[in-house]
Amino acid sequence: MTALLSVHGLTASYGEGQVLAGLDFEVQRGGVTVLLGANGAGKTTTLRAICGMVRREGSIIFDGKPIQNLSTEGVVRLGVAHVPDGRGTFTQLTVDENLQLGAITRRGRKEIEHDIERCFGYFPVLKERRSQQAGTLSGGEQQMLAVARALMLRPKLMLLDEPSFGLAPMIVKQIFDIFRTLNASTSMSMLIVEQNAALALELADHAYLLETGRVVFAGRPDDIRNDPALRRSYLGY
Amino acid sequence: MIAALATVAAASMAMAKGKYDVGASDTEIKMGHFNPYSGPVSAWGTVGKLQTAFYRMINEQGGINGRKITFITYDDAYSPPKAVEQTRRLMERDQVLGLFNPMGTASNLAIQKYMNNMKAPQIFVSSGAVAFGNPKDYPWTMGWLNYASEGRVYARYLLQNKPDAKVALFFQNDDFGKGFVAGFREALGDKAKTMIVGEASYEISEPTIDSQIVKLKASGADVLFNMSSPKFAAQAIRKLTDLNWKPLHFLTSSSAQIGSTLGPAGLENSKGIISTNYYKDSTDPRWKDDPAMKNWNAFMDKYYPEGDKSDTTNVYAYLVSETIVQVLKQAGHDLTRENIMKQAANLKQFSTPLLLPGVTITTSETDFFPIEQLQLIQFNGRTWDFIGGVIDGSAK
Amino acid sequence: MAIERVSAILFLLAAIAAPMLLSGFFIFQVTMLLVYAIAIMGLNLLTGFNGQFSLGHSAFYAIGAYAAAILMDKFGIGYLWTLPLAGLICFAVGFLFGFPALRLEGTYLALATFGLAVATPQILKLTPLEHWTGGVQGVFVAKPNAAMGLPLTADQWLYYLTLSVFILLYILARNLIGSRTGRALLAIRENPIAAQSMGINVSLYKTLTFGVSAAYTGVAGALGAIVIQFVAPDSFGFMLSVTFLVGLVVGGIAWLPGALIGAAFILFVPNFAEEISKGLSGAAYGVIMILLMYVMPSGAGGIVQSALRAVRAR
Amino acid sequence: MELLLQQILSGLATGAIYACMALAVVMIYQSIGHLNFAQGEMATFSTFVAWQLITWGFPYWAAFALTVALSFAGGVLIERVVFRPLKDAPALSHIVVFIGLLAIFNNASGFVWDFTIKTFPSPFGQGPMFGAFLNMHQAGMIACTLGMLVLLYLFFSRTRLGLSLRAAAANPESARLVGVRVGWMIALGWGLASAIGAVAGMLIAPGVFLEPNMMLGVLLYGFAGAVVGGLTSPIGAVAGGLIVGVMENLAGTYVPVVGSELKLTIALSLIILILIFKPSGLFGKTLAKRV
Repeated sequence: MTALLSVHGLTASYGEGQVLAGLDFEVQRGGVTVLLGANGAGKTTTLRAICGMVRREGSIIFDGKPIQNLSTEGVVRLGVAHVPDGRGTFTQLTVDENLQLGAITRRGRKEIEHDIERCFGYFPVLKERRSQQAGTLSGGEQQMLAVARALMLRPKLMLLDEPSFGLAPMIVKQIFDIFRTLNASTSMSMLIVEQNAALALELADHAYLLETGRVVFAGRPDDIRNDPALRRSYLGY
Repeated sequence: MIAALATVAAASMAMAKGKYDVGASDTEIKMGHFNPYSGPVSAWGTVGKLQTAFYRMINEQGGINGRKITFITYDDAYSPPKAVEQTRRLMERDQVLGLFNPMGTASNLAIQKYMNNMKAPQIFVSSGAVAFGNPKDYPWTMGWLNYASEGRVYARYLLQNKPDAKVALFFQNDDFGKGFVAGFREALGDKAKTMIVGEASYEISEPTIDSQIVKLKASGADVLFNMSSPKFAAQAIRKLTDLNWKPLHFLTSSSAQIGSTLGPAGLENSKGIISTNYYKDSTDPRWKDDPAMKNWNAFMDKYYPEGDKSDTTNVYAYLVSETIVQVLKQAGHDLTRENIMKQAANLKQFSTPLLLPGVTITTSETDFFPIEQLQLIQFNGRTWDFIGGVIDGSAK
Repeated sequence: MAIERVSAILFLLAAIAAPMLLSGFFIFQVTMLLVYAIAIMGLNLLTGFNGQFSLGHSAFYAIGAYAAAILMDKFGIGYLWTLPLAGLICFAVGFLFGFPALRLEGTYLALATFGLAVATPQILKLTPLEHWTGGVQGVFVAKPNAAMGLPLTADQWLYYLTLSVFILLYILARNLIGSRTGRALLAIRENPIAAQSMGINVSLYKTLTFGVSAAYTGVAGALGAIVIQFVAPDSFGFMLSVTFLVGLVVGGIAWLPGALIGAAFILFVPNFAEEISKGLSGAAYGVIMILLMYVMPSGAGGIVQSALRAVRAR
Repeated sequence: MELLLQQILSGLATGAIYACMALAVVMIYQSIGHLNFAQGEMATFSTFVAWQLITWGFPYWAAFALTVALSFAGGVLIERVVFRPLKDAPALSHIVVFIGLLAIFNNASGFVWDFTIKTFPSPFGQGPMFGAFLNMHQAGMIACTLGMLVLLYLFFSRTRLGLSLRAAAANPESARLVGVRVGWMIALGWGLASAIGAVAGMLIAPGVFLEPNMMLGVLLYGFAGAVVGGLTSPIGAVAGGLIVGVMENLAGTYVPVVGSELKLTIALSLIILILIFKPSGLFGKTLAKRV
């Protein structure tokens, strides 16, 4: 396996305060990488830095191309879909329009229609609500919509920021099942930031632990499960 | 070179017997002026620009009694506080002799006390408010014309020719409109109550005045007295046509121009409109071959080519400048502020070819409105016809 | 801190000495500058510190000016007394206007205040009120001479009077902002919901700010009427509000001394633009405004504050 | 009764003028979240351009199309050149720039084309119709406004570009995350607003005559109309414009004593009253937000 995304010496800052202090990590082609860490460790900022949503420095190579100087739109157009925290739903637009927007950079009306149907296959509830304003959906439905919208890009890499946040366990399970299906059935890679480490590690093939903007541990999920100290602090048993 | 200097020195020595106040000398007369060059009524800025050109011409022709005119004009943006500032700048920093033809009712009201305290002329104020013709309280302020006089002319015409008229008043809601209304009512006297059946005003910020005309038509009037600026006058004329309402239509002189009002409104629609005037309408074909008009056109081409010849404001401004020059000529070598005022109040049937035949300019110690003679005119679809002779609009 | 104190003292010395060195015309100009500065300071309290947008301050300025003129003209009240009275009247009007304003935000508030600005000259012209307002002709105001036999010209006296009022109002504003109330105002600007949850009575503070802001601008209007000696409805159109807003932004949002810089801008730059070209003075003024925003997008206040920060950081 | 009908119809005609401008206001508000004070002067300038083209001998519709195209390009250019460098400046600074633009365009129109009023041709003719209630131009203008509304509706609801514009307006950050070039969408919004403004100007001018301050008043009413309608909805803008036009006429005709002098004031008070009860306008989207 080769790296789809490799990041070296990534720094990022908001205003005066530096949040990332030189990160190195990779996401393999077809792989699932998870970033773990406490609140404020810089996980969300890492995702935002990849997408050019914060001022960043360092090297970010995606699919063989350096993207550290691209605008957000430019990064997205290369095939990076980002499901941000807060889901980024266009609340005033309908579910259907949200999905259409997901494919706004693509051509081919037929294929897009086909992909929308495919998303409805994953999330049947969205089909029922397709002409409803997205702001009227429940939290879980909005998360499904956010994932579906990201899929509409047919991304090579999906960035997922806390996909389980604030959702009922049933729905979390449903969404993670779909991630697993997607990962297995397509070659799409994922970079997941997740509080629910146990859940994320079940899906991941690589894990990184962040502390105050640095990588403090890198390895396979089993390495964490087998390290008693790490297990206690991140998995809670 | 030295010889030339000597000649100049000799010339100025010869004139050294002159009497002067601040702003005048053997070689120069400094005149102050303001009008809006910026802001929503910057259309009036052409007055200052034309006058600047006019005095350049006078200076090229040798000045007045051997003295060059320095004409300093500022922008007051039609705002009284700015007018006060500019007036003080002119009086205290530029040290002008006085203010000549400063523009705007409110702006001039704001400086009236100051100018009278300074005992400096504020003459031929570009406004029609009655406040500027009050020599008893404000001997240093002189108006130009009086909206009320014109209002009186129409009222007297009605009393004579259509005493049972039902009149609708349409006016701009400011000193301009209300000045006409006041004169009109005053001349109608007791009959005002019964004759005036409808009133509607507008603000200059309104885009259209259709609603007002509709309302006035519903009042059942058979006479419309239209006291609006050219744009709204043109709108009103057109709305009358749309509504098929054909009252006897009086239109104030300030809007009664073929080029800037009647043309845009439609010459056919404007047929029958009665107005007054005192100077020649540069857009009236009647004056196409008139020597005074040709002269004015030549001036515009040579000295003010960027000016708009279809804007009769430029005729007005020329006329006022001519009158100012007459005052300065009359003052001779006594260029004190007092004498300027005295001469301004001593115009005896002064006439220039741009005035309508028979109209003259007269002032006296008690009459501070130079323009009070008006000619009633009626539009025939192509040009203005005179109705009767020149009449006097002053209060009786 | 030291820099601020030194500049305040220097300003005071210069301000006190100014009339001795300057001609009457220039004193008049500086007096008008202080008048506009007070008005801008009022707008700053509302817009800069409390985040409520207003296009209606020409109305409060007008009400203050007319209050002073009518009180002097019809009631024979001394001009000094008209200042606090004008302030009180405007406070009441502003406070009352603040209630409906509470329900509106951003652009909607702008429209409501804008309506106030457009309506005020029309109401002042209203025929039934002509006895008081003088209708379209306006009201004259007598120019006061120096009080207590001070050896000052009328211009100098008005200047010192305006300067004193400015300093007094400046100190009041400064203390207000430094107090708990001031912190509450800022908290409301930043996040009204959070402020509410911190126990701040948002409605009360917002309406009070509206009142205080209107009072400042009203006092400026009254002083303006006394200095100009004349009030007329069309002096107080919507464009005056826009002018204050330009002054506020140029001076710097939420920075009190900026009011002086903003006032200087709206007073002097149009004259400067006129000297560039009579025919294109409006365009020249517009270009200067835009260029200034490139150079200092947060106004003079932004530059001074970052300079101060840089000095302190050393 | 006839007076009432007349005033309502004439209010609708005037309201159509406001509605045209309100549409342009909504366009720009959608893309930048501000009211553009210079909008009216830009529209006036565009209309002068059209007038100039017609005077040079262009056929009406050619001048019309060329003006719309030029205005669109001009709007995009203003965004790219004037506002792009200021994109991080505080909102109030933008307002100063709007005011600067207002002064520049107003002055430029007067400087180039003078102040005397000019007639602007109407493609619909000037004669009266429906008895004397409306003239042909007014009827045509109302029809055109509604037509423009339909076109805008179709553009926003049926095209991908329209969808991108709405997305960029509603949530710029998320729009970037789906690959919408938000910066260009803003420029496009400026272009559209200025093109609609140009159409509005060319529709308005035949009725009110063309002069540099033609839009000064119209823009104020356009703002009012747009705000009544809710600022985000084109349908609201048109409805708002018509409501303001009719309300103002009725106030001027039927409110005793002060009605005629205060018709705008009364109309504005009613608007503020509406806003107090419906703070986001009549057609503004009020959304039940769920977290």
